[in-house]
Amino acid sequence: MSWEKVFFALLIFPGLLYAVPTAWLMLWLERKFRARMQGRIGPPFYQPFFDFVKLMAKRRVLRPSFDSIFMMGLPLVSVSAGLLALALLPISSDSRGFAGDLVLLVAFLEVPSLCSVLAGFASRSIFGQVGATREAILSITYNLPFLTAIVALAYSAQSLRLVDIAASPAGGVRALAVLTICLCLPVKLRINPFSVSNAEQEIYSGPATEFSGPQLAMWELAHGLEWVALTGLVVCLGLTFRTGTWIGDFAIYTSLSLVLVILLTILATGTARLKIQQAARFYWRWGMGLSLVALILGVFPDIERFIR
Amino acid sequence: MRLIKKLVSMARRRSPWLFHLNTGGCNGCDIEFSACLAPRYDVEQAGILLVGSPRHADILCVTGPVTRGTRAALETIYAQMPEPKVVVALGNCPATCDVFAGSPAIEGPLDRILPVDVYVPGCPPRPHDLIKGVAQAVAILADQQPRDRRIIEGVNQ
Amino acid sequence: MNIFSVLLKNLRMGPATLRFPEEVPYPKGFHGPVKIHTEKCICCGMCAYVCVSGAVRVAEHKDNCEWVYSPGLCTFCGKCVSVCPVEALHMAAKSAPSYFNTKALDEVHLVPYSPCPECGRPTPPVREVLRAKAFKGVAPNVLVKSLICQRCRQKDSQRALVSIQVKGEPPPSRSDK
Amino acid sequence: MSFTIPIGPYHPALEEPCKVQVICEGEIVQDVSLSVKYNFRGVEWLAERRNYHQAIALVERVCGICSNVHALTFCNALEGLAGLTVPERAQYIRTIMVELERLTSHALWAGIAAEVMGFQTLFMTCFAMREQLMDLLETISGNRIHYGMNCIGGVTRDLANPEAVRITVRRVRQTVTDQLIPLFTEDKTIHARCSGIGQMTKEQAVAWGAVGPTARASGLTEDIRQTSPYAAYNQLEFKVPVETSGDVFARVVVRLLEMVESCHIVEQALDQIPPGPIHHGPIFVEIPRGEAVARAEAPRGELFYYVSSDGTDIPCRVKIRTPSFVNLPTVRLMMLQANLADVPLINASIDPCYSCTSR
Repeated sequence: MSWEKVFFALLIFPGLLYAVPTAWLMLWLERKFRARMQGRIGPPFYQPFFDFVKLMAKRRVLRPSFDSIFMMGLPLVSVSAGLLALALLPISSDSRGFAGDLVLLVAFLEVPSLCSVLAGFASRSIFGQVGATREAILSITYNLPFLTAIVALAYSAQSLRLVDIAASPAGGVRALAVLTICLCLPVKLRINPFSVSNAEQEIYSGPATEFSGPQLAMWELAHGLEWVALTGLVVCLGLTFRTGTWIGDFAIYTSLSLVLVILLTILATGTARLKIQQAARFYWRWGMGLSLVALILGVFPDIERFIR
Repeated sequence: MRLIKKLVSMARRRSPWLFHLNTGGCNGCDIEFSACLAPRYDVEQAGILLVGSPRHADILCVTGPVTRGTRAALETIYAQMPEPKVVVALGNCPATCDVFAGSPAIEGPLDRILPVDVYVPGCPPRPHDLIKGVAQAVAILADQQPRDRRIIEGVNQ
Repeated sequence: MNIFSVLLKNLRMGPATLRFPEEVPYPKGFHGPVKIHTEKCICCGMCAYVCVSGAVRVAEHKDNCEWVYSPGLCTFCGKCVSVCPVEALHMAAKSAPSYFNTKALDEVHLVPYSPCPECGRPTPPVREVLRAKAFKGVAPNVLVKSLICQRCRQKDSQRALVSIQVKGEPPPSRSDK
Repeated sequence: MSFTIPIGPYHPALEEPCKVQVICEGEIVQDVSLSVKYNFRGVEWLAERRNYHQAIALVERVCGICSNVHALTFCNALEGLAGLTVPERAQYIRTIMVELERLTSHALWAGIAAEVMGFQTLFMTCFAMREQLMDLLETISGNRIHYGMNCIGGVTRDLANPEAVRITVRRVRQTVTDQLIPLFTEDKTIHARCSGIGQMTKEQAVAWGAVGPTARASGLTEDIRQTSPYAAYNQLEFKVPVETSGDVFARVVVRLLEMVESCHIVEQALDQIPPGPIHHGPIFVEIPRGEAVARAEAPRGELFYYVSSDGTDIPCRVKIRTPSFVNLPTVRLMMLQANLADVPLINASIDPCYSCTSR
């Protein structure tokens, strides 16, 4: 990968210049569609952008200096991790990637939730701490099926490159693995029924409770970027074909991500929040079950052939 | 620079986040306040969001006369809100204590404790009056008018 | 009914929201701020007596009566309107506007006193409605007396008492037609 | 790791200030302490310094959700003291108002409970339905909350348009039976959150003195409307819904069924309402020396008023016992060994009204 390509991927597409407006668009779409399904009008489309600007323009409340390093630093780390993860996605057919970029991507995708845990503890508020604890427990529960699914994918494609996985033939393994990743999306995005770590009625906004102004704006942005990155990941891994042209890939990728946002919103609007034990049970039972089947099929491809 | 200022003012006008505080009222205003979230009024159409933490809020909506038990919490919460912030007194209780005036358990009215920017009269005000009051508070938030000038102007209508 | 069918129904029906600044119409008989017809008021102070929060205050002066109302104190219960004997009060069909200064909405109305037909001193007005109500079936020669001031009325009663003692005549009573 | 989590005095799940101090071991609640001092405004103290007419408007402002039943019970006590007979029509209007208020209160509660469970859509559905009732109440009384309908010896406003009431009530009943009841009872995530949470047996309910829907969800059949009827309840027929499982889900079911029953009562009352005066006569009534007590079934349970008079126009003593006051201690019982995530839900399940409790 040449330097120009890296910069292009980081700063223009699918990095900063593309991802930030898309993040706002997705945040808006989620709110708007939820409002419509509840019989309301909902916010205008520029809402997340103006929320961001307003929060950036807020004056800061003074806090101890050690805390403020953490509280400013963590959201920024979270935002950059989201951007880096996006830059690795094999959206177009001419993207190359490098050996082992799958591992890096998984690591980057985990950074926002890690930051969130750290932020919760750094904020020294009891609600932040409870939120952080819940986030940590949840991350254990969903990461097992998530990682198993990734391993199954990598094994069946015999490669740790995202491009190879995306180009591998469609089959039972891939479908099951992508389905497992889809199952992990609501909890990774902290939406209903798994919005346990930011349950407003129980612990305010969880880890973000003590954040205000620009720091909160960064959290919101990081959250939006998570939406873009995770839906993008599912689309990239699930899509078995590429159009060949840059424009076509871009259009398919964006529209499918938005469809995924709408599907997730429907799920979030139609459910109540579960408790952490129930969420954990769900992931251990269904998530693990699905991903283990995928892994077994991936390791022993003969079984799949036999079933057919 | 002027462009940024304009943008910020626009953003403040379009995304006011409210923190709601009942300082010991009878609940009436609070119910009407939550009715504003309901489909019929839907304050989200104006970008208004009800937040759970005072650190996220721009506008402090106070209902109820300030009782002895709530005064300390009220002051803490006001201090936790980042500038710029405005205070809206919803209903007659925070403005004048209404029926509870003269009770030894009341510390209010609110303007004895915090600077109040907008008063919304009513017992309780109708949801649309609440929203109108918040809209006026938003205008103050966006323009950052000096407080004493507003007092001279008196009624806005 | 499944929750998803509710969601679908909401999507199909469209939002039930009123767009700003559209408002829910005020119903007939809405309890808005209290308004006074000073030409009907008889300065009886009933409204101030039943007002729980002191939003309505009545102060008597030498030649007029001051009726003060502050919407900021009002509970909009409508008690003052329902006890007013001459229907001088009514409630506006629109709520009060929001304000920036606590004294901004206070209303002060002066009810002028009319001169007493006998001595000319300012006296609280007596309206036709009240005369029709309170002095129903009273002889016309007594009805005239309903307009006179308190002091003249006292004098009148004293005179009547004296006349009973001196002449043995019965005083004019209500049952006379 | 054991830590103390203060829920309140200001919390997104609470409309009002209240402090639930939860001592947790991990996510499991070990101990709970409640503090309700925040709303104390001294209403009883103020009522002893206001005349009877002012006191009616004052006691309405004890609580914004069940204001009408406060005024009604206070008037009932005063009428008992003065020996007044309230005209039939006024009694029926009072009954209709109280039942409509119960409907709005339960709709509000259902919405808040859904919101506490994180089910925003259901909150919106409940509040959309509630708006119809609020409109109706506004056309009847002129106010959306604090109706100011009751006065000593009758009501202040007549029921101008009974047809509008009937139409709205029919629509509300349809929404409740077609949408709310299936949604609350059949949705899997709601079941997962409500079933088996916050258990209280019948014996415990008796021992802790629970009243209203909280007690009826545990199998008690106590309802003041049936055991000692006031207003026009003795001429109306209605069932009292009772559940036996005693968990949060049972309380949900009891309240939803009560809403249907309330619609039924209003429709009956509209059928039977006689013509006639709405007030017994003179506005100003002399309240003789003596004491009186009145009870009523508020949306949350038994409401109790004690009024003592010395013959002047100012009450000597007004004592109010509100349903939430007796229901709140049961919260501790139900919360022990519960999950932290269940704490707001259990708290909401008794429909606590702190402004009633601490006044």
